[in-house]
Amino acid sequence: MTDLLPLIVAKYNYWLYVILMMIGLYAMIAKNNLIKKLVGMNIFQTAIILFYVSIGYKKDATIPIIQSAHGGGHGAHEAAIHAADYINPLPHVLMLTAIVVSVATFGVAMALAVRVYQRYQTLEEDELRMRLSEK
Amino acid sequence: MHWPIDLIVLTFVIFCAIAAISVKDLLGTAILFGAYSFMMCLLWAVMGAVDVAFTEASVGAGVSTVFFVAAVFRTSRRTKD
Amino acid sequence: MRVLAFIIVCLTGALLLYGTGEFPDWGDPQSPASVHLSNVYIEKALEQTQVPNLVTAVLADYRGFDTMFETAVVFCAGLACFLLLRDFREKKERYYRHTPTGVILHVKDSKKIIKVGKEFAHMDKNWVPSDLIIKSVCRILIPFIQIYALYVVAHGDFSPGGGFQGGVIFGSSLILLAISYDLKTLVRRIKEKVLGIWAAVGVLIYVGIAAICMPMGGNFLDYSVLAPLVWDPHHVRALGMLGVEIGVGIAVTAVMAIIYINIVSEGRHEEGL
Amino acid sequence: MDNYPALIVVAPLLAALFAGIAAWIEERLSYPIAVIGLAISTFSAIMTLMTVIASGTIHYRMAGWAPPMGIEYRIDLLNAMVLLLVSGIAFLNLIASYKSVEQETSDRAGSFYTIYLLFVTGLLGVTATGDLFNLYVLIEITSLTSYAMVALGDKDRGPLASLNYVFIGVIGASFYLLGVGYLYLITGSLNMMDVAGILPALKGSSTVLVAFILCMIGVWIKMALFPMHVWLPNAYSYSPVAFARMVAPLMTKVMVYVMIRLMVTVFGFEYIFETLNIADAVVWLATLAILAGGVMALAQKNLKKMLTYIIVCEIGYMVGGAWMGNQLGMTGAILHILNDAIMTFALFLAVGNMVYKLKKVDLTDLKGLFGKMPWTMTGFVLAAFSIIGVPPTCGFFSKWYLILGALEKGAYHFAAALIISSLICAVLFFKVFEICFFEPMSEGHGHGESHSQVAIEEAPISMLIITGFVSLSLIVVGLYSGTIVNTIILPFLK
Repeated sequence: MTDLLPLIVAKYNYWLYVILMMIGLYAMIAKNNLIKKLVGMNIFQTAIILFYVSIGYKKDATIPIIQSAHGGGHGAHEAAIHAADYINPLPHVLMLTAIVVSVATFGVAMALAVRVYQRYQTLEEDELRMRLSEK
Repeated sequence: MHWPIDLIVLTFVIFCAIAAISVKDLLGTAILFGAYSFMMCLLWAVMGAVDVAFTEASVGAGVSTVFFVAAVFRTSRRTKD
Repeated sequence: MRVLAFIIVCLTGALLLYGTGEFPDWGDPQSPASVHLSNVYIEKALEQTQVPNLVTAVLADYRGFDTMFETAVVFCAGLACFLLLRDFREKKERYYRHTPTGVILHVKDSKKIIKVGKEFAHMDKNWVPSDLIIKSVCRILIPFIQIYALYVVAHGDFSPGGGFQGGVIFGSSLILLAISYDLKTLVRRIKEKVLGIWAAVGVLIYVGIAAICMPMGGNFLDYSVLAPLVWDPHHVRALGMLGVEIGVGIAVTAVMAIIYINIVSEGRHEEGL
Repeated sequence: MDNYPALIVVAPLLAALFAGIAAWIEERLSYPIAVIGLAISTFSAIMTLMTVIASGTIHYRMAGWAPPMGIEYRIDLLNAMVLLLVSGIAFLNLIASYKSVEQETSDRAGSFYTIYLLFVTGLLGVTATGDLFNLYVLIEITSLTSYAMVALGDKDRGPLASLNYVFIGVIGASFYLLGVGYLYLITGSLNMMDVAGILPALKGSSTVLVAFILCMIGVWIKMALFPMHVWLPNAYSYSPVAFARMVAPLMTKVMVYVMIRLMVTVFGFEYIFETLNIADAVVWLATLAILAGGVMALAQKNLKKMLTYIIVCEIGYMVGGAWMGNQLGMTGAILHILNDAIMTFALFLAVGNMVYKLKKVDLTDLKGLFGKMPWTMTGFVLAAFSIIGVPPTCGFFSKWYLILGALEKGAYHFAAALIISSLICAVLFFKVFEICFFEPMSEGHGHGESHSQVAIEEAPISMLIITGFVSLSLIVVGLYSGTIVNTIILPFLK
């Protein structure tokens, strides 16, 4: 038990991100309803974001905002900044971009879903397939 | 010592994700999805990614859910799976 | 399909888990990701950019080029929603409400248009009496939400937040207006044309600030050459970032409103949630 | 002016924004703005290519930060060539498409040009960038624009095809992003050259292996390699003609470029072909793609759909060539990026002219087309010869290199597939020629006289000039392919 706990703590995030991704991917492939697929898509994307944020985490470090300079004086940053005190900001930046991209895709996909519904009056894939083969 | 919070919230996130894709009412899915996003946001705040958490709170739990509800309003609530 | 999906998912999961085997531990300060680049950012960013929020510094300066395209993605999404859904045809059926009596008129002929004024008012098909409490609470809340959004944009250099978050919050205040009153209130106050132009102008502010650097003698996005143009040359990079964030905020606000209005009204801009 | 590398990408972006504003104020202004933007971009691409040939790789630092910290444009010979290809084709297509945009999307022409320019910006950025994450953002721009366009073209079936495209596109992009995440985790860097410098020390790491597989799967989905190709035929045949003419030649080629860039610059040949043993499997996959693409093309009744399956087939050529693991195969693959882009463009230009006049291009609609549109059909025949691989046209030379590469490696199945697919293409195109040439419009009088009697109804002159220009360039590029190989491809591979 004493050996197991550190291992779980060390890798738990990475394992769970894999599980979340699997849930999202499964929903995207297997679900019948297009909106459900979109939910799956979003879960898939957030799982990736979770992965990146987990990379950035550092033990015993604080959020990446330099405290001594708060208020922005000219001489405020004379105090030395230790890299070990702050969490890695780069993955956060990347993920801000990824979140924006995912919401943009989500919006467009929703608009498409509305269009599909206008045309076929359904969002279930099997019913859509039936409508398509009717013609 | 953040890891206990991290573990608990992560487990909740998984529950929310599974619930969101298995509920048979799309409006319910919308709400569960919002809850999922909010849990994620909490998790990232715990991990120190404040900017990402802020964005997720406003985007994932906020605007995305609104788009979702709007789309459900214009399509249908019912679903077979 | 489900079996196939299950197999694909399991294969992907196995592949990803296999990859995690040699990961450094979670939160390990000595992992390559936390050592190679990030230390340079953490130690140098404040000195080089005068911005204490490292995320903003990296977002809008070191990797500002990414953020520019991220804004372009948002603009693109707004445009895509507009192109996909916007329907300029007038609706055939209309509903009017006679204000003094509360009688509802259903006009099926599109040519007969009743003048909307003191006597008659437009009405949605699935109309519900508006709730006084919700209306008044939202009316009080919306200005504060908007001020908060402006604060988030302006204070992005020092605290979490920035153009994108601020823009989303401002956009949601507009959406809240549409939800608590009705869509027509929003559309009447902010014309579609204004939203469309704002979305482009917001991105243009970003690209413009970045492009001005080229004739000034620097590389693209190199704010430091803008020093002669600003009042505080010492903080030129921080000011450049602020300008850029304002652009992002404007673009995002407009795009969020465009997407919402188009989805909820199926592109007719008449009635919706 | 050292800013040409940035201008290539920024000029279309700025033009897109101005066109977007103009769309609301004075819609007629959008088109000239778009033309100016792409003209600047093409000019900068030519200048960049000349500089690179004269003085070697250009490093352009965005925001002035040194590479691993900031984003860097690293333009070498391969980049510069593909950049010129992309901006040139986009520019020519824009000139050719004024009339067809007016016909198809007249009420939203301004927004159409905006989306068009954003798409070009995305492709150019993907090609120019030297940063792994920046690549992802730009891939997303190209994807979002093409989702919108696919839904816009065919009002009926477009939205559903586009939604399916969204799902597959997001999976592809996310796999790529995940691969970049694994790379970042193990190396701590995002710059391609920096990562390439760190990777050799981590040769046996399972994380690097997974990163490589994820990136490759992502890129393969985006380029529609055979089992992942399902989105492409619908997506391309439903989008508006003016857009399809650009997306069909460019999107997949740029993704092939990304694959080659990842293989050559980031992971390195040594890692891929010596540490990993998957090259044979990938060559087999490419062989399958070629055969499957050919067979599916044979089954199509619509000209546009048929051509999209030929694209699937061509992707097999390039992937196979790149994974051959020798210089000849790689040369063939890179040369084929150039050639295939030009010949697909020529084909789609001709098809665009037909659509402009005929509205539908099922094979049965093409009867007697030689008489009706002689110039368009001449261009079509030239392009078809090039796809089949008839000697003076450029298609022949890249196939030649690909077959030589396959023989050197001993991948006889790939060489056989190349030859079989050439035969299939020959059969396909001669079937089309037969319909166009020998079958008269209505009640004809045999083949000889019919085309002198049918009134000539050609597409507008602007479209014809571009068609003629591109078709002629097929032969010119073919004749100069030795020069291209010697000045661009071989120095790049060294």
